[in-house]
Amino acid sequence: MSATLKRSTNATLEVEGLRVSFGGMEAVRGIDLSVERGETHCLVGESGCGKSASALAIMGLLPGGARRSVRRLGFAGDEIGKLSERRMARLRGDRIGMIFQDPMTSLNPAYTIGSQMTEVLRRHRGLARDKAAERAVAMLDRVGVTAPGMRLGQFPHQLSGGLRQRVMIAMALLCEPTLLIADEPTTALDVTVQAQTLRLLAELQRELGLAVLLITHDLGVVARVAHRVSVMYAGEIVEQATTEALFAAPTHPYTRGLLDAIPVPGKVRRGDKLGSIPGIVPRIPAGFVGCAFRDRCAFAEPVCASNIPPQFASPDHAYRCRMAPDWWRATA
Amino acid sequence: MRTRQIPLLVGAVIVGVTALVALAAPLLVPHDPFAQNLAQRYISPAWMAGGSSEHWFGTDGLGRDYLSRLILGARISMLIGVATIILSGTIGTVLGVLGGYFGGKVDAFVMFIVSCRLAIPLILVALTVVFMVGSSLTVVVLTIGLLLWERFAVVSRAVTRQVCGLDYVAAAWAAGCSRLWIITREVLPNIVHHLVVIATVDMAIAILLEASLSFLGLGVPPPLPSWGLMIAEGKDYMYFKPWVIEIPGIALAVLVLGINLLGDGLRDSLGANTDR
Amino acid sequence: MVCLTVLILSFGLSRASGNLAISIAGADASAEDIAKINHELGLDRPLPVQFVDWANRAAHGDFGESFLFHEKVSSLIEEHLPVTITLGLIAIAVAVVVAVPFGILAALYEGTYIDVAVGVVALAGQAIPSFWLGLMLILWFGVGLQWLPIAGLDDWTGYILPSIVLAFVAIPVMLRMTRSGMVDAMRSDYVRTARAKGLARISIVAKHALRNAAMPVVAVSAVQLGFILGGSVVTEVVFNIRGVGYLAWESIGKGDFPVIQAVVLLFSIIFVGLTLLSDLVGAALDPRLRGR
Amino acid sequence: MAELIAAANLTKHYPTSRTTRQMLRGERPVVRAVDGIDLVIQRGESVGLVGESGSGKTTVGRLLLKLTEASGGTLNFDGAAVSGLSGDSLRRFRQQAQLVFQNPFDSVNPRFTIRRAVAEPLINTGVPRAERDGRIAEAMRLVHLGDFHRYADKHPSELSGGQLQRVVLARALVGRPSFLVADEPVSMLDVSVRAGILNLMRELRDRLGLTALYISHDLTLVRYVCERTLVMYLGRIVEDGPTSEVISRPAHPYTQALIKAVPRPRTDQSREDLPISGGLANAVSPPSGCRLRDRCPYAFARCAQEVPALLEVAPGHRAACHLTSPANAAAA
Repeated sequence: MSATLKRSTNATLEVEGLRVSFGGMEAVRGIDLSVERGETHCLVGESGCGKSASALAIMGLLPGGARRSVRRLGFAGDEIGKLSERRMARLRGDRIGMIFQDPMTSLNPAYTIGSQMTEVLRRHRGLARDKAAERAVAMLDRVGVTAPGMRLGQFPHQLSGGLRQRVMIAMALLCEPTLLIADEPTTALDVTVQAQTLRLLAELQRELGLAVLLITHDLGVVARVAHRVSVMYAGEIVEQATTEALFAAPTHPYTRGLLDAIPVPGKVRRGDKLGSIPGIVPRIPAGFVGCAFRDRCAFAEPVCASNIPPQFASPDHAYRCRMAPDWWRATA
Repeated sequence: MRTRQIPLLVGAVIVGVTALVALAAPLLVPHDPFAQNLAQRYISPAWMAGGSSEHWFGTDGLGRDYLSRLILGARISMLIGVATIILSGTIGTVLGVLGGYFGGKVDAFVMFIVSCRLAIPLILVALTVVFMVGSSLTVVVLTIGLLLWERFAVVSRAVTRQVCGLDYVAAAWAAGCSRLWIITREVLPNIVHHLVVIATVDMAIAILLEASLSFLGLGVPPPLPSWGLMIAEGKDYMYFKPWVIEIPGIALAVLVLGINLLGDGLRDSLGANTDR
Repeated sequence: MVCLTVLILSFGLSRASGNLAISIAGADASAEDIAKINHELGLDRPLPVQFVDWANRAAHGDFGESFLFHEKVSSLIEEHLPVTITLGLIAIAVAVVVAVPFGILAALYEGTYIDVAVGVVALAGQAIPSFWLGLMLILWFGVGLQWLPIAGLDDWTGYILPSIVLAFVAIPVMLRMTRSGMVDAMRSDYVRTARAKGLARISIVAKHALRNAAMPVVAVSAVQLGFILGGSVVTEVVFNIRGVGYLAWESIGKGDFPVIQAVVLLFSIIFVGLTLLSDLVGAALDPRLRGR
Repeated sequence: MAELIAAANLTKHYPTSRTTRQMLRGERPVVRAVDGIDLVIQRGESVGLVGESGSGKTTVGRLLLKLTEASGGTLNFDGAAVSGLSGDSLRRFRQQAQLVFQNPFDSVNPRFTIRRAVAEPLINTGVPRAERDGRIAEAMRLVHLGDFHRYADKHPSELSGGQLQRVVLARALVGRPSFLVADEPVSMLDVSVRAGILNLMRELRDRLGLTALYISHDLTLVRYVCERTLVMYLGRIVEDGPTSEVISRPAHPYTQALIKAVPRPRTDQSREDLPISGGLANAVSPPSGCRLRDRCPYAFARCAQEVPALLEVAPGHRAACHLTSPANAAAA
């Protein structure tokens, strides 16, 4: 969907033609997206759609055995797709921060919070131990961790899940990055803690002018925090729009299916049947052509087996389907 | 994928061939392994100077054909290996599954027995028992089998606990299945691949242990040709004829390596990680 | 608790055959001789009485007198133990020094020929019977090259071959533990976090991964020291070293039960102690277990 | 309607690991997973049980099915004390009361074929072999796996999560139970599959007249299937009432927070602060009095001194909060 995404040239992150493959299977099949300063871009999709692989690929953190290719990977005006691992490591943790799904396993159980936080500053800023500790305390305080001085001496297992995720967020923001990539940051948390954490992320973003790429499976989270949304299915972005546009007029049959499947108070009444999508997410082999959703789609036609170019429902709203922009108004 | 299967294949071939040789030993031996001929002591193997094709692997200090004794030795090693793991596997699995399934006091008791067993110096006690009861193949099998079950117990306890935490066991329980039913239908089939891996590990250990006991003179009694005993018998002559210890030693190492490779390959292909 | 059971076991073990006196006096001794020996040794008393008496004295370090050497068992052991312990400690040190670096190497190059080679060497090491390895080393370095003595511990060179053989008991296990621990650690979420923080590779490996991988290895080395000591019988016989293992082997061959009892008990206590040490070390290293 | 399940002061305490000091003092700390709940479920009623992880909701489900033994209190099933069941009466109870789990991949024995897995409850309740195939086919039809023979001889690893969850449901239904506990039956499933299972659950409720307890952390899911909802917090029931009532007029601050916390897939949702802060307190030493008081903005002196009782706030709607108790309501 590159046509729409040439919105501005000064986006913090610009991705064009990102592909990731594991063995013979394609996990990510040429996605384009951009995140601007002060913007939260949500990459949403079900398990196995390639959203986490995309995030790791952007960070250069794919596990061994995965292959990445990318036409353009721009970060703050620089091309970083061809950087060596050593140069990339200098960017990570410094100008690009990342947080992960499970704050329990993502923190090293053998070291204190303080040790794990200060090493970031010592590495990227060359700060002395005590200066680094000062910064760490200030950052913990900023993300709402109570008694931050005491936390530095604690081990991850001594903190609750919500606190651990706050520590992860603080750690990712220590060097004041311009881009934050968050991979399912609240999935492992309880709903009340999730709400607090999402709120914190939104606050921090506004305050620091961060560009945030947020990976989630939960359209509710998207609606709550995103400015722009990319819906992924089977390694492709099938719909990309501003959050308002997407929720006002979801156009791709997959997006519509997903939204119909969620019971929303006031929208779905008792006794209504929830929509559901038949079948399962397919695994896509190399060289696959056409719409990957066609086997599960009620509107599939023979033409769906050929290459489907993106269409626009509005200047800010692209989708990859043969259907006309307002096809669903007729059926609704 | 293919290359990862090579060790499994090599191991399976080594163990398979040894097992076949062990089974068919009486048919395969070129000479009577017990027939002494003092006129033909320490004849070198065929490929060395002074060797003859009459005795491919030469003869030992009593003029017995070394190849024949080696073949019969394979039978003893395999017998020891298989018999002890059947015995120790049964003891260990029963203890481990009971401890893992019931937990609580039963588990505490099982762990107590296991830690008692771990506190026993294996070789010393085996030596003492064999010395007191008198050495015979049966005694060696029983001794090793009764001493070597702790790995089975520890592993089967751990994996039983793990399996019992899974919902399908709770589902069977909720469906009104009896304990015996759950243990035999739900638990055992799902831990058996771990047990197979342990069986190979313990089989290797049992074979090495028997060799050590025989080497120390308190294992399989002469004139039976245990490989360990053959090394012990050749020990005093090794400075002059190194091959008398080299041949049975290599046989022993290759068989144990084969079993280990098989176990490793099975571990990988069955997805049973027991390294920890 | 475990100690008590082992105490009973080691006592029962040596009394199980019943014919102690015969084995001391020889098969052709007269009934009178046997009765006399039985009485001298207190063997004509009821078993529980004998046990309590023996256990009571054992607790005070008195294991009676050797039938064979006519010396106090405790002084026999005192004489033989230092050699065995020294060898064991050298061997476990050798094992750690060999196993840990190669385990790390194999993990970092997981799936490459380096990993395969290390794995095969470890498997082969596990397959070689230690007594045979000892003999072969004697043949090569003692007889062939004449670099090292073939038996005894007259000077430090005498320690080299036996400790290599003993270390072989522990190397494969520790190697595999290090490797699998490192592989798990390198794939873990916290190492991914460390990479996401942009840390240098050396600090990812040496700080984040190694610490977690090393915790179980260090803890298990205490248990492995126990196995090494247990394996000292064979090695000491091969190298003709007068340690506790050799003493035990000699005593078993001659039916010298007070010594056997004492050595079995000694080893058991050492094993239990080392297991305890292993738990403590594990707990001290792992912050999650600390303060429990 | 007749009572099918009646629990009074039902309690489950799990022992925890002790520190050395506690051992020396002879203290035996316990996790108060379920701490004295009263619960009545009428025949044919669908009840939702909502709470976060650690609230004890799963333990309640297990207690009702006699999968764990209660530490205290009484539990009657169809008029008979569950604790007294053994032998044949226990087997009959096991056939009457069934369970559906959260993770479908863990709840079918990987060594069994689907046919064998579904047949298990029949084998154990002595249904003759000749009848079994018919019963299995009937159960599979109920869960819309009608072309049973396509699945019968497959192993669990060959099925998708949604299909497996249907198999689990079929296994629960094959013995024609009267009571079903479903523990987070859709939380492991992707959104598109989730809706199918929810629809199925509702359909089964209407068709079979099952009495059911649905355990979930998401009030909206419960709302979709259940007419009555219970909310649990730290081992106690804090609110109980008709689902629509609980959602539209939540009486307890915790329920209010839960409803606000779940993000909805619509852009007009409120993003205001949650009424409660922090995370779940420790179930070994919970706060005295009301257990929410350390997170509750309205907490006052009485909350620390007195455990609030579950009192009626509207007909059929009860809450355990001093704010809504008649004494305070009168004062206010």
